[in-house]
Amino acid sequence: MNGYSFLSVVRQALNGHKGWPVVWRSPEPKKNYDVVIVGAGGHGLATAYYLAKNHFIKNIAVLEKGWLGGGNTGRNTQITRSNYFWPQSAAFFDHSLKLYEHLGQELNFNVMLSQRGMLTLAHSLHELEGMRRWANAIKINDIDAEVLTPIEVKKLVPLIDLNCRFPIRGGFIQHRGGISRHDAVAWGYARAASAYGVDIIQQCEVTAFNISSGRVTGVHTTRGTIGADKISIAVAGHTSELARMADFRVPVTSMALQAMVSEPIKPCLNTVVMSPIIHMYASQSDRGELVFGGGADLYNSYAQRGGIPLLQENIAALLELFPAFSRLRLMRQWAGIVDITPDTSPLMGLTPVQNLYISGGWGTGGYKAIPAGGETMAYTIANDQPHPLIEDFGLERFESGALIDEGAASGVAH
Amino acid sequence: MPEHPGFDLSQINGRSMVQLRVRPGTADAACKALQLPQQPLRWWGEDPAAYWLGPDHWLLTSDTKPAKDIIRQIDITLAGQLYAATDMSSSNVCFALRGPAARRVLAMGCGIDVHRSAFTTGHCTRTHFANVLLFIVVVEDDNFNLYVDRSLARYLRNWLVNAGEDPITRDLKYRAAEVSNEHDSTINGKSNQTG
Amino acid sequence: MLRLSCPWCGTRDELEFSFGGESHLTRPTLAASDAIWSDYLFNKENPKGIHFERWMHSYGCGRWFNVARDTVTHEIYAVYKMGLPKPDLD
Amino acid sequence: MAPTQKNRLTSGGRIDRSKPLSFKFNNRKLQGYQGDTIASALLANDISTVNRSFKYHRRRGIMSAGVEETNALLTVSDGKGDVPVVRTTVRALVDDHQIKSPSGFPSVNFDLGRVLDFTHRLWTAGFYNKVFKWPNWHWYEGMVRRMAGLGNLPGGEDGNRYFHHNLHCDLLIVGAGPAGLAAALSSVTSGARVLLVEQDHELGGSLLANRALINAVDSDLWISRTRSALEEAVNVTVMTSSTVSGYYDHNVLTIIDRSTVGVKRFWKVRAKEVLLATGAIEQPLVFENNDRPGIMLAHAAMEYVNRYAVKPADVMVVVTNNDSAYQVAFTLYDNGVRVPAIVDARKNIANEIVQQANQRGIPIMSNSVILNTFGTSVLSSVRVGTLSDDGKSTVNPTDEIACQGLAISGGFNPSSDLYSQAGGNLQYAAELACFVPMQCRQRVTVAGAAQGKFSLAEALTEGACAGSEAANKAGFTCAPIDVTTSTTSSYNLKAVRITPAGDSSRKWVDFMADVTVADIELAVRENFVSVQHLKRYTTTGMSADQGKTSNLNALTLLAELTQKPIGEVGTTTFRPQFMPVPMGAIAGQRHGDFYTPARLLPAHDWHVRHGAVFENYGAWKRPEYYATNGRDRETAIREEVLALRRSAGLFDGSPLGKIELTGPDAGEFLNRIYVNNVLTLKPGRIRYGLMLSENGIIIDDGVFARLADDHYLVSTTSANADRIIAWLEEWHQCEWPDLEVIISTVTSQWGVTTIAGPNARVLLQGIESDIDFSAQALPHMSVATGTLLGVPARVQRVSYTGEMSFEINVPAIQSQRVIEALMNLGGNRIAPIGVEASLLLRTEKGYLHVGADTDGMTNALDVGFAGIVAKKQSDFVGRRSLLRADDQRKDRRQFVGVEPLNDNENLQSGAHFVTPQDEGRRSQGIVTSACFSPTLKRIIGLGLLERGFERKGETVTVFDDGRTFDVRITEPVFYDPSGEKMNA
Ligand SMILES: Cc1cc2nc3c(=O)[nH]c(=O)nc-3n(C[C@H](O)[C@H](O)[C@H](O)COP(=O)(O)OP(=O)(O)OC[C@H]3O[C@@H](n4cnc5c(N)ncnc54)[C@H](O)[C@@H]3O)c2cc1C
Ligand SMILES: NC(=O)c1ccc[n+]([C@@H]2O[C@H](COP(=O)([O-])OP(=O)(O)OC[C@H]3O[C@@H](n4cnc5c(N)ncnc54)[C@H](O)[C@@H]3O)[C@@H](O)[C@H]2O)c1
Ligand SMILES: Cc1cc2nc3c(=O)[nH]c(=O)nc-3n(C[C@H](O)[C@H](O)[C@H](O)COP(=O)(O)O)c2cc1C
Ligand SMILES: [Zn+2]
Repeated sequence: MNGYSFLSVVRQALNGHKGWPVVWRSPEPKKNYDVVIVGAGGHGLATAYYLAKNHFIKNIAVLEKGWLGGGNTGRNTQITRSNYFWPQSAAFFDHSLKLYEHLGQELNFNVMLSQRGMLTLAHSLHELEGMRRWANAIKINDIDAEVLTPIEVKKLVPLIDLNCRFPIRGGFIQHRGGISRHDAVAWGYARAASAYGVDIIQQCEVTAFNISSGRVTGVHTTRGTIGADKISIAVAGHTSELARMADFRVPVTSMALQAMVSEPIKPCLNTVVMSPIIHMYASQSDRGELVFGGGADLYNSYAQRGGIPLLQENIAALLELFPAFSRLRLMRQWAGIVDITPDTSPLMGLTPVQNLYISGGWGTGGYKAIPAGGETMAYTIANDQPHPLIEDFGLERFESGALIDEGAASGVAH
Repeated sequence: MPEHPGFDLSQINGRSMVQLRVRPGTADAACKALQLPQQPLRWWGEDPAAYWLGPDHWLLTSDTKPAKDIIRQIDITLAGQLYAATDMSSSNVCFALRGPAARRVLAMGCGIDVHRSAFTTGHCTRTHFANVLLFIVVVEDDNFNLYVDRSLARYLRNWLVNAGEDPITRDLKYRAAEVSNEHDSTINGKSNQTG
Repeated sequence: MLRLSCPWCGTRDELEFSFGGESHLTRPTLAASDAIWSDYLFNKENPKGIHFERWMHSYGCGRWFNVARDTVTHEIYAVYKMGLPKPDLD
Repeated sequence: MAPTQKNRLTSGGRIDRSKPLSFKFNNRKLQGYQGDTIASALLANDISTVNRSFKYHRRRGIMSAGVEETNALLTVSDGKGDVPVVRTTVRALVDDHQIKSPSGFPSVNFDLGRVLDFTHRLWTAGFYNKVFKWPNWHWYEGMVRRMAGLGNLPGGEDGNRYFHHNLHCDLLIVGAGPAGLAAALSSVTSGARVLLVEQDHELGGSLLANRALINAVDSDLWISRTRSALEEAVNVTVMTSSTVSGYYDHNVLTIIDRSTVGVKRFWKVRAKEVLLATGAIEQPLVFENNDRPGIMLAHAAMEYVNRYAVKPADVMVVVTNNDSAYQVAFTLYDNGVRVPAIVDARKNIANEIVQQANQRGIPIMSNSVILNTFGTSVLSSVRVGTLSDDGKSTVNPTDEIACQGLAISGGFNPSSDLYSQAGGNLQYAAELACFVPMQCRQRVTVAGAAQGKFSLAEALTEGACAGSEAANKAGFTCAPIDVTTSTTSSYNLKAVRITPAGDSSRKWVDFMADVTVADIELAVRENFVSVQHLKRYTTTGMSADQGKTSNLNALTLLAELTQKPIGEVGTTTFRPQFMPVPMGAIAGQRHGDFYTPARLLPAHDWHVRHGAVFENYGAWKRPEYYATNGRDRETAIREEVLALRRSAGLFDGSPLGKIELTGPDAGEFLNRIYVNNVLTLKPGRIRYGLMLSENGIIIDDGVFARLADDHYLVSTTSANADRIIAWLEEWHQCEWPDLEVIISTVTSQWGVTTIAGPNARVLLQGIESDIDFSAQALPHMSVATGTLLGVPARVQRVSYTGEMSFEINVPAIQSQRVIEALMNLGGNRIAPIGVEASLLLRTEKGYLHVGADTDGMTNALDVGFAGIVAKKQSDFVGRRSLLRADDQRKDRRQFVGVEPLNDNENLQSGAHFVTPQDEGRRSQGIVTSACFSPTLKRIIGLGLLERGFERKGETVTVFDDGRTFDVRITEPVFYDPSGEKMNA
């Protein structure tokens, strides 16, 4: 892999940047692979990368129906945090955050992790008690969290209106939380995986599985049939569709989750702010736009576009907290199709079909999970056995009832 | 409410309101017996007036009879059948909204078509209005009754008064649910483009 | 913004309705196995295409009814009362 | 000294020379006229550099006369504060405007940031991804963030008012150019409700920049006649200064309406049919240094002359690849601008045009393109070259042609944003070298330039046809009007927009995002060959103009570089908003008190008068406590608790959900809903029950009373009232329609006043009522109906505090009267109780507070309902889930009481039970409620603890904010465990 550094940029600048190699290759699909991963989002790409790097499997393809990183990985609000309630979640997501903390260096690709703090607001004393409960859970899990008074909140976020319709009584912050650059994560993994020899095949939609005696052996795609020893599904909003192709059912609902950006302005919001009651969250990107969103459209949808009700809802919420943004203009709104599980925790591990694996149910919050999701799925695929960090996130929990309900414990999940 | 050239808002006190629900499938009989409107979104009658709320659900109101009299009448008429007649006189507050801008103000709060051609005397509907459930009755032309949950009455009143601060509602030349085009000429040039 | 047609009240904005998820599910009895029960509880069709679902006109007549809606285009193919079978859409 | 307006023409234009306006640009005092935009006034005053570019800090001048502007997005103050990113090309000038260039330090004319331009080769696309990784990005971030952004956050108070409106129409016509106007005229007779929306403050569209003869009259006259005709038509509504910003599902569109000063309206329109007559946007040409001040879209130059009476420059070269720019050249020439050359990429140019040029003595340089431009602060000259035979390079560079302006025309691209948002497909039309609408699943038609019909004649006739057709489709009848023009226009475009020579890192594709050809070449070299990757890697089209003048050129380049047809390359996705919309307008009135409705108690004013401090409890504003005699929160709560325990308290419980169920199957229905056995309840009696989700999780608790054989009254928690009502309706209507039961919600009908405490009965017995309040007649958990103070009343003996307690329901209108009567009667023996005291009282009693003591994982068994479940034979909602292995686990978190071993320990809600440190600290559950009990004079709490039921008496460690201490696990009931007081 050709190194990226300030020096190499200077060197290339001198010859008009003519010497940069492709960031990833675009090979023709081969007939057979050891592992095929369906979906070149962050999770699929990271899985391929760790399979190659940690498990020395080199004959891997990632099949993508559109363009890599064009799913939710390319349309999320970039929040990276590990302030989870249940120990299983905390362990997993904090592992992910730790990987993020060195990801730029590991991939030799700057993913622009900005640990500017992730502030969650409480609008009543009872909510603040809930946050204390949450913050303590996080601390017991050895993750940083600090409960803040309204004055401390105001200091951190001067534009906030503490006396809004639901006055702010405090909040808590995970200082290591923040944002990173979504596209860069997809591209960085794609580049690193490609350098290990992983074939990333775009414009290649999986349309069916070959399954014989309960075991998967390949896929049909819009670019022909491809054989594989092992196959992993990482298609986010399309998880149900892929499961249907393999004849099993998954507990997910696909819904449109919107996000939007304002016109870019000079820095005025230096922390990621989220309010579970005034349902919205916002941050300001390095280019200056406010990036924000709220809840999902609460009906099944595969339409990757936003609507009016939530647009108004999200903006009203944003302005309720930040009246100073009223004259700022909205530039663009879009949506991604998220796969929401009943307990809002991911679905990872084995499936009823042998050698077929799944990474899904990422819902509204799987961006932050990409490094750990990739690493643990790689392990799971390589060993045909769930990685210890994800044992509790399997499909079985819906039969046994052992749900891990983060939504119930912590309100929002992004 | 402060004087407004476009509309007038006042509270109607002392109105008896009775909610009637009957067993699904028995609506026909109930309608006949009690003279209830069977066609959705319609009201008729005087004392009591009967409003369609749902296929087996009505509101009956009167400004002269107490609720218990209305209920007694129902009890007599529907004796032996399954129904529930409940006094709701306290549950809702009723406002009268009148005036040339009344329709425009209504259209600020809800997405139903309040144009005269679509929403006229004899019509009534519940709808999502300014984030509350509102029951709107077209008493006649530009005269509406608005029924709202008692706990939300103050909010609704303030909301309507605030809506009246949009200059569009003060424009008397303005035609019902259409947009006025007169007010364009009152502005100076592009003064507010893309602000 | 969706505009749904209530069988009684006519076409109204999405805001007036509550979504109730997939329709035509059969609730298993107490004797059902864990597998059948969890399938009923959690595993939904979630199709990319026509979804048979139920909505309530909560800011209107308060009635639940069924809708056949395309989850990609959001086009509404049919609206029918609760208890009626899935319509034939061809 | 009077400002000069050096470039102002002495006659013509739609400005009012009798109304001069003064304004300041970067503190320089200048003058313009009523009718000017800020941009036209700046041009009139010969201001060339208005801004610095986003990344390289290049000088930038005004490049358009419309919404597609990429450079003149300035900071404008109208006295109320600075607003950034104002599109000065469409913003009317008003007196006293203060206009500032947002960038440039120390000034826009001398900018130290130019160093970025000198070192531009470093800052290519993807630069950030390659560097700034050590030690970490955050280290560099601050510097980078400060350089980004198109201006500062708007300053000062927002003086605007924002309002929402809704509208229905049969036909919505977007755009009032010739096509839209002809369409609207055609629909007049149909009777359809027609709405015509135009973003400009004037009707006419491109006709305002042009001159033409329509139906044998001057276009200005035609426009004003049309306007009158439309205004007279009762079925047509015209909205100007209003932009359709979004096209959503089910033909719902949004409009941002700026037609009233100081007011912004956001309209939601539900249209049966939509006709898009949105016109087309001229595309720039790409050549070396094509971003200098003085370079402007050709039709913009013409608009400045015709509409604003401003010459963009004294000497202007025109460069084009199509016929339309000749009209521009002639207009410039005819208004005194010297045109040294028309540079045309085409070899063959129609004779009549050549003749017209010859008549004016304007030389045409055919088969030629601009190679480069020169000038320091403003354009001073251009160099032209001839295209080689294969068109892939240039030859014969000329000497520099001196000029101060350059009008560029790369042809038009239909304004398809809305069509595309609606789900419409676009197709590349090779002969026009642009994308045109194809088909759409929504009810929409396109006409005029928006459909790629670039001649006025077509716009008029097709507009007229489309208007009547759309009205017909909406169910109305009318025929297209007759409208003709004698003005001919030809197009004959040659698809050359990018000069195949020059330093690609100096050839701009996206002016606003500062993207050059070199960036696109680099992206392609690095395999960002999907349009979507290209966009994101280079940021082309991602700035505030959303690529209105850059997307097409970027696609063209991409296609060229990847050797694919443009159609195959495709476009990026158009999304709302078409033009950025102030967020205040989208929120509308939803702010402050109107953000979400607050529900008030029926006796709200009474509580206000009695010192209630209100807090939000769900949607309700309820007394948190009463600041009687100025006491603080803590004191108030303590005193309220003690007052109730010692004598009596009055609590307003009106928000409690109240649902009546009537019918022979009412009991059976409830029996399927509640965990408890409902059928064994006797009339007149009350039972406490739990409701579960199908997943076995507790969703609500409360009491249900049997008023009569077939008549039940269900109380839900205040927070869940609406949810439970919907829940019951859903089960009844969808799952068990056969059950004969009628559900009626009566929550707001009844005001609830709870009188609790040892003196509750005596107090009540003093009030006028036909209800017997004695223990025999009305024991705990029973209900009586009658009258109280002459009004109907229902009294339930239920207790949330552990004291003898009467819940008095009267019609809400009477609530305040009853409260007053009881308080008067009680005198100092009764005190009003706020929500916090009430919660504390129930903590002492160990009663569950659903949502606080339970969470989304707590099932019925976890709170001690195993016995009740076991006794019940039949199914109920959630029962099957309780049979699962995990629900039966012995080590689930179970409901317990807790007290600190050491009285001084401040046990707080939110602390966790933890395993000892040496076992590896792990949470075993949570303290869900905790308080200092005024009654017991010690700290107590409730919690959910693993295996809690079998651990009563055990000592457990709790963790709170880094501290740990020990607590004892107890029964949850701390106060009056035998229930003596409650049952009294
Ligand atoms: C608006 C929004 C905001 C969000 N905000 C956050 C946030 O702040 N923080 C956070 O942590 N998470 C957030 N999320 C969630 C996060 O984006 C996702 O959980 C995450 O990106 C999922 O990654 P993925 O790789 O699993 O899926 P994706 O990135 O969606 O990748 C799946 C890929 O599979 C492809 N695919 C689908 N079907 C097929 C097929 N048949 N054949 C081949 N390929 C196929 C798709 O084209 C897609 O590229 C947000 C999501 C949205 C929509
Ligand atoms: N000579 C050429 O080659 C050439 C090329 C293009 C256009 N034209 C001229 O353009 C005219 C075409 O007429 P037309 O009516 O199709 O287009 P037009 O440009 O005259 O009118 C379009 C109108 O739509 C408005 N509009 C666009 N988007 C809007 C939105 N989202 N909300 C509100 N308003 C919006 C614009 O402000 C404009 O007034 C003809 O006169 C034609 O000669 C000529
Ligand atoms: C974090 C983030 C920031 C974005 N910033 C911008 C932006 O500055 N300008 C812009 O046009 N779009 C921006 N977008 C939106 C994208 O243009 C695009 O809408 C989104 O990736 C979804 O893709 P689609 O609209 O092509 O479906 C941003 C998206 C994300 C996720
Ligand atoms: Zn209805």
